[in-house]
Amino acid sequence: MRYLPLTPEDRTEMLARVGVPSVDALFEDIPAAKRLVELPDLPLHKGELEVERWLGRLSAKNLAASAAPFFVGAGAYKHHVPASVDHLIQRSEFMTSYTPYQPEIAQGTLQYVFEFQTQVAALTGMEVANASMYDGSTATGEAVLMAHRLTKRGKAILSGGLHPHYAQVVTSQAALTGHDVVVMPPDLQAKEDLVGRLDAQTSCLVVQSPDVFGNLRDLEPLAEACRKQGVLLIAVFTEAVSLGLVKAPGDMGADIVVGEGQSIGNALNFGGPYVGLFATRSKYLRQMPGRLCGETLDADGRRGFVLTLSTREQHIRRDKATSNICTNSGLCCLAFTIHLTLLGEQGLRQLATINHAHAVDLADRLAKVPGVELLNETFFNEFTIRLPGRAEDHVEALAAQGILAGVPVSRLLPGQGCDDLLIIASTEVNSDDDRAALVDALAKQIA
Amino acid sequence: MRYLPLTPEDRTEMLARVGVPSVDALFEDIPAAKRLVELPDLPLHKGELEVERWLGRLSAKNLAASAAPFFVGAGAYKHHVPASVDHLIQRSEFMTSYTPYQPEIAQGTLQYVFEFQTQVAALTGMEVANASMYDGSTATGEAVLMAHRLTKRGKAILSGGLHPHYAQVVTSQAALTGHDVVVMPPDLQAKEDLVGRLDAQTSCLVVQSPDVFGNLRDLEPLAEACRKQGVLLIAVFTEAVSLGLVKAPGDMGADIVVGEGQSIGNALNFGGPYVGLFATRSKYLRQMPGRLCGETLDADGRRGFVLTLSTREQHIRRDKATSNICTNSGLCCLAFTIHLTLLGEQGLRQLATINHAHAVDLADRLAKVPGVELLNETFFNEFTIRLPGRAEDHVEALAAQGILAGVPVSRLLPGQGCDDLLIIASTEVNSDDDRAALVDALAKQIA
Amino acid sequence: IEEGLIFELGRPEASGVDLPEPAPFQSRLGGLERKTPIGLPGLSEPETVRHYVRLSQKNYSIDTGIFPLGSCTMKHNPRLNERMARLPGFGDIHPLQPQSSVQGALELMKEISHWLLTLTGMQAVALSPRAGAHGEACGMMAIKQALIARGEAEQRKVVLVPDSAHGTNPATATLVGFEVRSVPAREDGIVDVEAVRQALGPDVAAIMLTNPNTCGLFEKNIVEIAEAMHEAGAYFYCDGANFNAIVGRARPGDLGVDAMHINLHKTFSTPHGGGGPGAGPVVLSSRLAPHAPLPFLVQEKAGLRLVEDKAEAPGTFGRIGAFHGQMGMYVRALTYMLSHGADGLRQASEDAVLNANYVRVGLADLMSLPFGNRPCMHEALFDDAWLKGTGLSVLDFAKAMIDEGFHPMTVYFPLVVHGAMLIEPTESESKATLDLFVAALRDLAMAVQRGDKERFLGAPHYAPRRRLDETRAARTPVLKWTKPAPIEN
Amino acid sequence: IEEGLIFELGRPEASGVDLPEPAPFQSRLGGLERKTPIGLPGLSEPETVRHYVRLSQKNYSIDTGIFPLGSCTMKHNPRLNERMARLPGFGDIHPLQPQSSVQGALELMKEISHWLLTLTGMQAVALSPRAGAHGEACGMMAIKQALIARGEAEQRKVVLVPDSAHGTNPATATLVGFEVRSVPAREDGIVDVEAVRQALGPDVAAIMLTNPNTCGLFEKNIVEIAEAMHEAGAYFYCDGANFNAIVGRARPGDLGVDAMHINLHKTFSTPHGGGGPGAGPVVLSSRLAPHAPLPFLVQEKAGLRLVEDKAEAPGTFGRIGAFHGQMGMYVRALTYMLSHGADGLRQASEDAVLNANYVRVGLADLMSLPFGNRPCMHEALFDDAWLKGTGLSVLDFAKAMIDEGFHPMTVYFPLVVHGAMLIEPTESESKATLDLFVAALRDLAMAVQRGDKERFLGAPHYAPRRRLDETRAARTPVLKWTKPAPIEN
Repeated sequence: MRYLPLTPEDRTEMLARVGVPSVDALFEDIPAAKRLVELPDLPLHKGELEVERWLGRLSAKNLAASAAPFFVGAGAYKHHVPASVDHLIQRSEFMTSYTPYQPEIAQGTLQYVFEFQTQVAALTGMEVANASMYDGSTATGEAVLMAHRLTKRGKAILSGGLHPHYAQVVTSQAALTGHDVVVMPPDLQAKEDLVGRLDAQTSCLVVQSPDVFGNLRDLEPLAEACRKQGVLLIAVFTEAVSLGLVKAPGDMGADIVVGEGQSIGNALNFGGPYVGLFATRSKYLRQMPGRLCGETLDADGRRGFVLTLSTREQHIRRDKATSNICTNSGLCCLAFTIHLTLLGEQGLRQLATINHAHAVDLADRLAKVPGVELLNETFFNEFTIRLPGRAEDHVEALAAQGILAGVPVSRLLPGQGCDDLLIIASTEVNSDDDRAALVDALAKQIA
Repeated sequence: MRYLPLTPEDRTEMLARVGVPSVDALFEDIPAAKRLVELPDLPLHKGELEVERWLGRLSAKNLAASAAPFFVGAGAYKHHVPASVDHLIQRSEFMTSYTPYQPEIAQGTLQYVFEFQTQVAALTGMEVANASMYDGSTATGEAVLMAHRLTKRGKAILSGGLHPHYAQVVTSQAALTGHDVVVMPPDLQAKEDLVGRLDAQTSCLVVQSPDVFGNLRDLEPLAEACRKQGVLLIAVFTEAVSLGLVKAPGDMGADIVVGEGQSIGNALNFGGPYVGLFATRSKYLRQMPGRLCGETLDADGRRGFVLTLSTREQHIRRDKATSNICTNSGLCCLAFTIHLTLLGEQGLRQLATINHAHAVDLADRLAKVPGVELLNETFFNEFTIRLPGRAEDHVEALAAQGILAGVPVSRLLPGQGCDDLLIIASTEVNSDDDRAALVDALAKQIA
Repeated sequence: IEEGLIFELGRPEASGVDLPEPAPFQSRLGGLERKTPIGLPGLSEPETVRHYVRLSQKNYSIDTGIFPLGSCTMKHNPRLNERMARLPGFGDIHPLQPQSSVQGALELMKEISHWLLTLTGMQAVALSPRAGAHGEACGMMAIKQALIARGEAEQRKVVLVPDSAHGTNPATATLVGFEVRSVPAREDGIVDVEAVRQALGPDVAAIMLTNPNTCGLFEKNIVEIAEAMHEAGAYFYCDGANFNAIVGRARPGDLGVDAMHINLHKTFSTPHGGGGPGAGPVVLSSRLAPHAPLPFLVQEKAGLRLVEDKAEAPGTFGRIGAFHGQMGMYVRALTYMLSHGADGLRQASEDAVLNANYVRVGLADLMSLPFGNRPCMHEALFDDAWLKGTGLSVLDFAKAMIDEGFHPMTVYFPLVVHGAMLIEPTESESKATLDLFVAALRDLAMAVQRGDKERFLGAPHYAPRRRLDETRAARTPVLKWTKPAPIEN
Repeated sequence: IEEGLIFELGRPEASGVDLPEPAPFQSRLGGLERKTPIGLPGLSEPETVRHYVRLSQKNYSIDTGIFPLGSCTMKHNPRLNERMARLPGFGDIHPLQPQSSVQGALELMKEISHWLLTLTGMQAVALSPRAGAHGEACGMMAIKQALIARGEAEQRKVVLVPDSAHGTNPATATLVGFEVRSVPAREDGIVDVEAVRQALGPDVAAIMLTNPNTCGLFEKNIVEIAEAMHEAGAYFYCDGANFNAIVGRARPGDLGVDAMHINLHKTFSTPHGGGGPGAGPVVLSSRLAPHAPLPFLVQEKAGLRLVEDKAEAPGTFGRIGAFHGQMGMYVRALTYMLSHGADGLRQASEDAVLNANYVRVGLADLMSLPFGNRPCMHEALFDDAWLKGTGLSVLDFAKAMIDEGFHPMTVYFPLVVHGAMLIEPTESESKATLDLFVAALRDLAMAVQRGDKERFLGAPHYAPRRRLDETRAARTPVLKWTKPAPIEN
């Protein structure tokens, strides 16, 4: 067994030193009747080659994004990640280290987290960001709870443009904790009236931009309305690349900004692991969930970094903690920060521009297909179209031809009368040929 | 340009500091008439995604070993390499370091080379091994030159079982340096009379086992005959895994052992880079080519390692050097030593046993196919069969069906009447299904 | 050489990527273009690579030495796991692709579910929690939902939590809207059945118990506790952080557990990554299975299908995160399980327990054991009684270990033991490493006895940083880099 | 913690692999089974990984800092190169598969040939040499074969080699059966046309000249030298180790070169790997092209084909190695070329030269320049005149650089300059890094002036090892581990 260094001789010798006749003696606290005698009914150990074959067979049954013209988004995006990112995150010292509780021998982790916090604050236009959450959806859930704590109110209003999974995270949580949630109906063109919903019970308004249908939303009027009512504005994004081209939510007056960081540095991974970004204003710091890294000095007066303000956290504060989060998304946050370092100011802007350009091109081409209606007036790299018939059927038909066309809205909002809608994303990985293939195939499909 | 840290501003500033008006001024020693003004007629820079697409397209045109039942050997072998090997050799500190000329900050490289030398000496049954050569073929060339230096004779006798490429390396070299070479005719069943060829002019006898046709050779009688005539016996192998099961050449009396180390730790790579193994007896040390790592102490009395005996080498000895080799196969040698460390005594024996078992099984099954004749009485994981008709045609036909059946002897020995012979290798990566597929397809092909 | 921050190294014009210029196009941003600089630094690729390589060298990791953090299970992270997770069919598929195009991925989820259920003896599994604490929340939400279904949610608001529990337990209970009631441990470090019985009442929803517990002991009375909970109409949540100790030796399902999360990054070797990502699937008893969150897998004629619509699952409490969970971690964990097999997994647990006991006996004469020198499970717990009067704290001892080249153990946890030092070597350490480790700790303990204080108070001396001022960091938080004001002439 | 040797760590029973038991079978080894133990140690996978990770941490590398070894061109090694080399269609194909099944690989070889020929202005390329020295041998063998074809091999036995040449040059010439005749350099560091003319005669086969030369200077008179050689019926071999300085700025073919090797691991960024593997393709003039070694590519109607049979190539000198060369390196180098493009390659050369000059002017006032403070190419050469009388050697200075966190420059090479220190920063270093580097060297140089000897004589103080005793190693060579004799009681 290649992962186990003890040899039978070692075990015999060690048992003697421990002073027990056999290893069984060490398990005697397990009630006798409950001790397992037989091995679990599972296969025995396998060599690397066998494991590779076994898993390779499963992998081969899936249609990978890079093997197809690929336009699936709605919360997770296929971007090109430079080779150095994956190389660096696999450095032993990053990958096999722990949460940096012993800062003197974890400065590597702590410094990149500090850099990450700075980058996220800059991207979102906020004053302070934490060391990552699990993903965008759970970060949204945490943001709502934070707003409840800050406002001492208990009602959240969720925009109809919020990703339905995100909305479900908030509603599931609220159903159990007894908080109120107002989920606005699907808002295909960002035309809902949110301001009219705010009241003195409202703790927070949760708005996504670009929203799940791809529309961009101007948060400024909402922020102003919120401010008047003592409501906190929580701005959500699922496509971090958009921040390279679109006004930062912080600059439009958001109080808390949360989002999904997957699209910078991280693979699609069938949904996880991803990395949640979380930023807010300094004045709300003490109610912020999650880990924080701060600058300090060592005994010799040199700059160093430590986890800080952990009195907010569960391992100190237990049932009074701001969150129960412990393990977060360390390595995904590292991938994010490395990719963003490689991009830099210029690179991110350029990347965002290409994304937007590709989506504009595709939207224009699709809009010309008879039977296709483009819903969006504004968008970044994703938009929604209306098709004749069920979008899901068309998507399945195209998948059978090796084209992954997008996300039918019915997948996210079943039974809400959106069956003819399709969300389509186009990033820098789509070539001109890819876009042409989609347009052609879709035109034929609906003809 | 992502690899270039200087910005235009940096360049301007630096040129000013250097005191030249433009970078052109730094190239003024190039004769004016020969300075290039236009850019070379080649494409401009490309991003990662474009480069990946470009190369991915070429890669996809090749039939990879892991994508087919695969039986190609004759000097390079497909083995399973554990994931940790490739991970470790890509550690920045290994991959991006230099030849360890500053030993105080290169102990990582030097220690693994020392371990490698010890492993190679053990495997080959010799007293001393060097820090690697380019590959097995060039190591053979160097061994012959070393024998010439040691014996002060100038004639090499090459067995008819020696890999023809290896023989060509020796003959090409000899043709230019004026040494003699006797190349024995292809020896399909290891029955040639080599002893009778030895004489007082003979410097060395070069014998491969397992030979290129797969036969194992008992070196002991040859070693004895060589000893009597003052001839050095150079033992060659191309399949290092065989040493796990077969008697070591050193134990059979070889004076110099050289071989190809590719099959431990290294990928097929279409022929390179590989790693040449080179071992000999201590008494011949001073005439050994290549780098050597030795143990010593540092100023504090701690064990450490350095390159040593470099007075044999070109950078000190210039035209009196034992070889001109400088850069060798560092990283391939690292892959070799890591894989061998993972295998260990037991693992290597087991791996060799599986290889032999697979080959025996395949040989037995093929021998039953009407029209197929198995030539070998002995073999390790490779053997030669005679087929009705041209082996090359059959191999092409099978390749078109996605089966890579082996190496037609005519590829190695064109025009030598071996057109109906096929060399087939079977390693641990061949599943039962793979072997069955080959047998079936070949049976149909020649039926 | 000190490594600056990227903000100190970068220049706005530099970039580590090359991107093509897009064809001219008409923007559709509706006037929401960003007009101000973002404030990101630019670095070329060589600078970026060097920056992160250098940073990495300031970290201690399992790959460089024993990482004996109790309750964290820092075991070997096989590279095969990483290779498999990067197969395009796993790493490069989108959660919302048509399910017909990801049947292999769904099969993989089914397979890991099968392994987890077989090893735990439970009835259902919710794969989607992102980490242990998230798994706890998921399990407690299922319990809450079950109470709602029973109409007892308003009545049963209390969750029993032993003092020795991980901080996540009470935090989770509160998060889901429960109140926490503490249960003390007995003198011998395990939870008292009587204490549990006394704390029980019609207001109790559940107990959250870690087993083996955070003192490294198996809760012997677990079956009685489970029975008591069930009799009282309450549920038994087991914190599975220490499942590593008993895989193949006992099944939580046999012990009466209703819900337990499994830290794939502890028990099944997915890397800790300097703080994540983890994965915390929750196994459930048949009593809780109907309340599991979305999505979950069903086998249909056409293949496997993820149920994502609440309309199809009336009992569910809903959704705890977008998409389907930590696929990348499932692949790694399953790779590890397949590699080890039933035999290897059991052997791993045995070796983990043996290693911990070997360390325990190696140090028992010099350091103090709060519960006597008796066998432990996979971790050995010491306290600071032996440091009394030396003027040295557990923290000083821990920092001195750094100078010996070892990562310290977990200190000051569990809280129930004064000056706790919790050592978990895991099965990944060889006897030779343990011998070195024990010898180093013995040497330090003897230095304590000798009164060689400077070795401890000034420690670490040989780390990338000397002891860091955590108070300063908390008092005036500096949580991001800001451009220094230009120096006036 | 010191890291033992694998032989000290291993146990015979341990293994880091799991292999299945084969079905029973009849051995065909003909009695040649190995009957004695091999003597290899066994380590589990975690032990193995840790061993090599720890070893790696004792190495300096480009990824951790500037590596200014003159004549070695330690530039950034992009990770994209590594990713591409591992594509199954490149890394996992066999050199003797049917050529029809590897057309993409042959296309790649054709493409890299095209780039090399375009950049050098030459007529043919032999890809197969494994490294620079091997390329030299290949080029000199082609020259020898050309002389044989001309019937002048017996007559022309002398190769001219300047004193400043790499050691491989004379070694190679001898290896191929030539005799070496030295050519002195002029006072200003370049080869004198007159000296070459004087050394020329009917016995001369070729000159081997490095350009830019090992003093970091462009051989201004190269065209005259080439013409002189050609007039005398001899060939011009150019050592291309320093081609990095002039890519896109000059083409060796235009300068009269007949053969030149190109170190893909220097100019085109394939990693040095602690000593290899490299690749040393040789470009040839039309005069030498017919004598290129096997195999070479031809374009046929059915596709590309490697000519491997001597019968098809009567002029060839034969074969210098098995198979077709260093495919893995071709992929990496081509990836680099495609990434940089024509514009990037030229910019890289310009930046390399600019960086070297920037270092030169930064140190010129404190250290001594053998050929005056004039522009250099991609490397700046200092000598030890400024150390005279200080009691310190170049080696002491170099070892002190280690303590400052920098890899030393090349020392004592080229031999023509006393106490040579050859600094090649390459284009991969930022201005900020160069500023730090220059500042550190200036600081050291001032310490020399102050007479702070211990800082140098005892150096390195802060490396994994203090100065190592090379004499001891050579006097009683210990070249492998041997089991220590058991200690008698």
